[in-house]
Amino acid sequence: MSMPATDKTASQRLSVFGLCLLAVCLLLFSPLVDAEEKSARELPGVKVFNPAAELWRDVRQREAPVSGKTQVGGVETGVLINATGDRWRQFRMDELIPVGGYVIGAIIVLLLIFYMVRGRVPIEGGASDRKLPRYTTYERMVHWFIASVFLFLAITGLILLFGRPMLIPLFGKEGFSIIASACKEGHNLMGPLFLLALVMVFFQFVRRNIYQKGDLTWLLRGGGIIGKKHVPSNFFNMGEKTMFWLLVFVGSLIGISGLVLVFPVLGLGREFMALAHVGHAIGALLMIAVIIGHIYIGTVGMEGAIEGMKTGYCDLNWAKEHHDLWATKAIDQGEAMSNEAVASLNGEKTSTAPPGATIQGAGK
Amino acid sequence: MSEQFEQGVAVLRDQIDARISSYLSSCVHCGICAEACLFYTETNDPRYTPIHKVEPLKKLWQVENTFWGKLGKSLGLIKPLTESDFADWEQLVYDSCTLCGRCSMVCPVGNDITYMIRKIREGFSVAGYAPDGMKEATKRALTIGSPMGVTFKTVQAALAHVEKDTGLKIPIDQQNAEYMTLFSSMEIVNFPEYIESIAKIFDAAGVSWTISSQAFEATNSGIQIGNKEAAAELVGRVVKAAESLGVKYVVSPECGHAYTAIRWEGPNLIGRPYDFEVVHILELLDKLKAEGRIKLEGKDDTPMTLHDPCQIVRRGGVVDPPRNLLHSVADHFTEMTDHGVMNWCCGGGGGVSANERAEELRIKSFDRKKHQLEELGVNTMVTACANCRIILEEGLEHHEMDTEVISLTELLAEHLVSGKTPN
Amino acid sequence: MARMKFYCDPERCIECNACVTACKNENEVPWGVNRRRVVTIKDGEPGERSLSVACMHCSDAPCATVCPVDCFYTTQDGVVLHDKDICIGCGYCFYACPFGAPQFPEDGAFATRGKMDKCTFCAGGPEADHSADEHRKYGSNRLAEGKLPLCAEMCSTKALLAGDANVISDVYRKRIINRGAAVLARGVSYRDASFRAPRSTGGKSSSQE
Amino acid sequence: MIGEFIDGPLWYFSLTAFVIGVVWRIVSIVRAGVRPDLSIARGSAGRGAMRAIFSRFVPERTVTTSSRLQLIAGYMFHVGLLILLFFAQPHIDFIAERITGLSWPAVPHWVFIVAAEFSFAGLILLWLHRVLNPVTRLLSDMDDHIGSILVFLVMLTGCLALAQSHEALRLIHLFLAEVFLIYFPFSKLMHAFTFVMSRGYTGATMGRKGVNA
Repeated sequence: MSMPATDKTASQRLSVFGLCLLAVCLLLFSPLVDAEEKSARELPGVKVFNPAAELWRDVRQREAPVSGKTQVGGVETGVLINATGDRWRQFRMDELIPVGGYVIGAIIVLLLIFYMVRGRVPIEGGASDRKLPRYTTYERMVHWFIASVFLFLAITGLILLFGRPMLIPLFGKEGFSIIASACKEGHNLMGPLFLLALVMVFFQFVRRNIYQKGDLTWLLRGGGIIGKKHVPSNFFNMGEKTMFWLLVFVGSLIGISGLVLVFPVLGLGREFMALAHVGHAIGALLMIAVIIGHIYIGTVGMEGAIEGMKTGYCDLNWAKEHHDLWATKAIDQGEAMSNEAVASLNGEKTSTAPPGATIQGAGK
Repeated sequence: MSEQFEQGVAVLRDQIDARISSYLSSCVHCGICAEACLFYTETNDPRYTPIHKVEPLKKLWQVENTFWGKLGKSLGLIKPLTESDFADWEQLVYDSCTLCGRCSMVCPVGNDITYMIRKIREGFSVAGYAPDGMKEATKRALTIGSPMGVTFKTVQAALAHVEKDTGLKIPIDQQNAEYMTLFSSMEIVNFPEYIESIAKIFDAAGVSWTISSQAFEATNSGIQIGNKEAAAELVGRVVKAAESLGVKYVVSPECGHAYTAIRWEGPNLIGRPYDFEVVHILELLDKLKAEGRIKLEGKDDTPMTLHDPCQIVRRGGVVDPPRNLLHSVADHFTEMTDHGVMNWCCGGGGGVSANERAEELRIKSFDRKKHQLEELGVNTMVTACANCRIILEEGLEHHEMDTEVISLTELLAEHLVSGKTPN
Repeated sequence: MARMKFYCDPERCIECNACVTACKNENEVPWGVNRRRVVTIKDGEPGERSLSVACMHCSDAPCATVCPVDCFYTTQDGVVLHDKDICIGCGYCFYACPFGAPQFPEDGAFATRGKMDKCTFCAGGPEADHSADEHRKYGSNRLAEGKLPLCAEMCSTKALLAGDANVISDVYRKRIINRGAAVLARGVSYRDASFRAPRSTGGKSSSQE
Repeated sequence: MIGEFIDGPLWYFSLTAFVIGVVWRIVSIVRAGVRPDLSIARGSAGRGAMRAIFSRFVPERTVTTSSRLQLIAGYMFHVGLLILLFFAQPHIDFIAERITGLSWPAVPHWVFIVAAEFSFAGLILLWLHRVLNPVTRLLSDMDDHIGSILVFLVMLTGCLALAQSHEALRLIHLFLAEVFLIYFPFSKLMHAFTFVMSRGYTGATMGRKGVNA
């Protein structure tokens, strides 16, 4: 009983209003709105209340969804109205898909422009004849593990997100359904591997990614973009560290929310699932944008950047220019190796020189 | 040269039996054997991966026995085995493998990689791709009778010394003795104490033994270089001598490769079983001790460890006797982390010690043993192989370590309860 | 064209669950799927009411909007149907639907939900009417036979109405007017009898038509 | 049309090719022969062979530290693959329907999924190890990569078809499985059978010598 019966006119007005609402709620956008209103007007002053409309209206307008009892088992079967569903629909259709598309597009365009303006960042001193060991086999394995899993998840995820507007026109509904089904199964299956890879990455790289003194300078000078001068940095620079922590935190968010989404069996409510989806989507788009930048630098953006991840060794001049604090220390510790020694350790040597000849520089 | 190469390839082809076919079919290139090989672990050079060393054999097998190989060859996509393959692999096959067999123990599909390297050497040696040091050693063994050029005259001189020192008569060419004892040149030249010890122990135990003037040398360079004919010739001499003397047993000396050669490969090389049995000196000593024929007294309280010679333990199967014997004379005997059939090689087996070219690599690979010793912190290492002993001493000297290497047989002789001898 | 709707009158629903059973039986839905359910509000308290809920066949269905593979369609009768051959079982329609209509045959780990299943207004699916495939996937197609959904037809108190929106709203409107007249005659406000706890009228509620 | 070909003739062809190929390979290995060992045995060759066949499933202690990741990944992959291959409901149904007519209990769906997770992680890590570790990079040839990638694709398409709702996805999986079967006898994938022989041969030799290999 929400209406106080003391005020007659108010109560009357409300009763008419109630009828109107009844009409709206009763049959969504149905043509009998007019008829209903008319019938209400034909009987002025009579308190004709529609119990069903009252019920639905209460369910809708109360803050918490009214739930009752039902014989039917399952998640939230007693809930009459899923209040968050519509908000989630709006987010997905009006915000996530268009904005997400723009963000990814914008990143690519920005990088293109940046590349056209700045070009490939060269090793200024040119490639030297010595190298520094940068990543162990295990470190590179972990990196490429998370990279391959991430790429797979990103591609399948983007297909599921943008497939309806972008791929259905190409493949038709049936064709896209095949793609989407495959993507969904693959995405769900590979998802947990991302978490595994994330744990491996975290433990392998966390020590070198703790922020240090020089990192603020790096940030202030835009990582060397401003003023075109290299900024001193350690094994990882401020940007890489930030990416690492983004990966750790946002990646965990994506991973855990993803687990929520793939375990409907846990009986979590729709509100929580929708929230998980929101977190999953925003986090994933953010990470995809960041990783596009990461891939840009690794491939076309900078000379010598990918070498370390590919071969395990990086050029000495590259190290001096981009990670000078680390490079100086490493050189002091005598880690620098001739290109031949590196080639030998990487099994690239094919000459008939005595096998023992190159072992001097072999580090552990 | 080219004809010789063809012969080498033909010999190599002959080596491919069911075992090798099975091994090459099974290898999934996992690389786990690399971590078992001291030449890899000490240099990190991937070419020292054991299975990589048999690449020429694999290539031959692939081209001639597999579908893709045959197809690739007929299409000209795969080049057949060439002489440059032999040239490129010669050092890998000879310098960086001691035939220690450790890789064969870890292979997940159970490949006996050592067996394959042993077999690939057959082809290489025929084709003429073998280190000069080993070639010469084999030549000396065939012509003079010992890889180190030791003649029976030298032996006699050494024996005379021993007789003088011990006051014992050393039986030579004694018909129908029970045991015929062999030595390695290394022992005759560098460690005559070994002969002395044997004489004392055999005397104390009352063993009827003899040394043959026709065949005193136990080592077999033919096997190390991979020359079947030479190996058969060398084994044949021993067999002939033993059978003409009518001995029941031939005693293999401490030397490891000698043991595998005479005990396991010998009958197959000459193509018939022996009329006698081959025992390793440690087996014999263990047996004598168990029978109570030799008595030992006193125990050393210096901490000791045992270096297992690969060919005696891992490839020879004499695993427990050295331990039983050492325990009976040492109070503080501790094992190294990897011991027994998983021991690390000294670095000089399989003919590597006869190969001057490999010296640098061999010294480098000694780091493994050094590390093992440092980890254990024991300064006395007992072993039962003259070759190991020399190599270990060289390595220790190189690193200026004050670790003592002693022979197990000699150690036992020191603790012998001397019944008859006044010494 | 007609615009098919359900309407459930909580004043009449006696929570007998016959509609649920009828639906299950008629459509041979898989275990665990309930296309229709009866929800009772304020069970055992004053103002107890029950509602039978299924897909509302919305005119602008949220499920159809969010579906990543666009498997929903609306028939000429205004029935919202979906194509199970296209559905990938992602569960998004379930998040979006206000009424909890979409159902999934399994709820196993790794989102192996299976294809979504929901009330079809007994109108089958995209397959040919009365084909074996249609029956296997979507259950019966009564609409093609000129019949209404069995749940509504079975309803003993005629609480659950199904059919053209114009027709059922007429039926319903008449009921309300009749109830209004009864109220006038008895002087008891129907509002007071609604499921909300009476505030001013104290305990004199829960009268019946 | 092409689907019928994949589902029918090609399947039977690939199965025949697989069986004949494997038998032929094994026979040709055995036919190469082993020379009899004339030395006096210290231990039993047979027991040594049996021992090696099983004992090599448990790695030596020294390997467990030096190649730990490979071991873990290797076990994850192989055990996972075995479960996927022989204990997945669709596979058992398929085998029962097409080959033996026999069926056996399948693992529950969640076990299948967990096995798939392990298997994928193991295979990806092993392949990455293959291309990134200097040793395996040096050793690996095309065959190794083709084998790994084929297995990966068969597994992946199988898992993409997990929903069991689209015939096209099943056919892609089946097609790759058929390619895999045909490729199998010509390749390193044979190690799935020959490892028993290799271990047996080595174990027998070592067993004669009285060494536990």
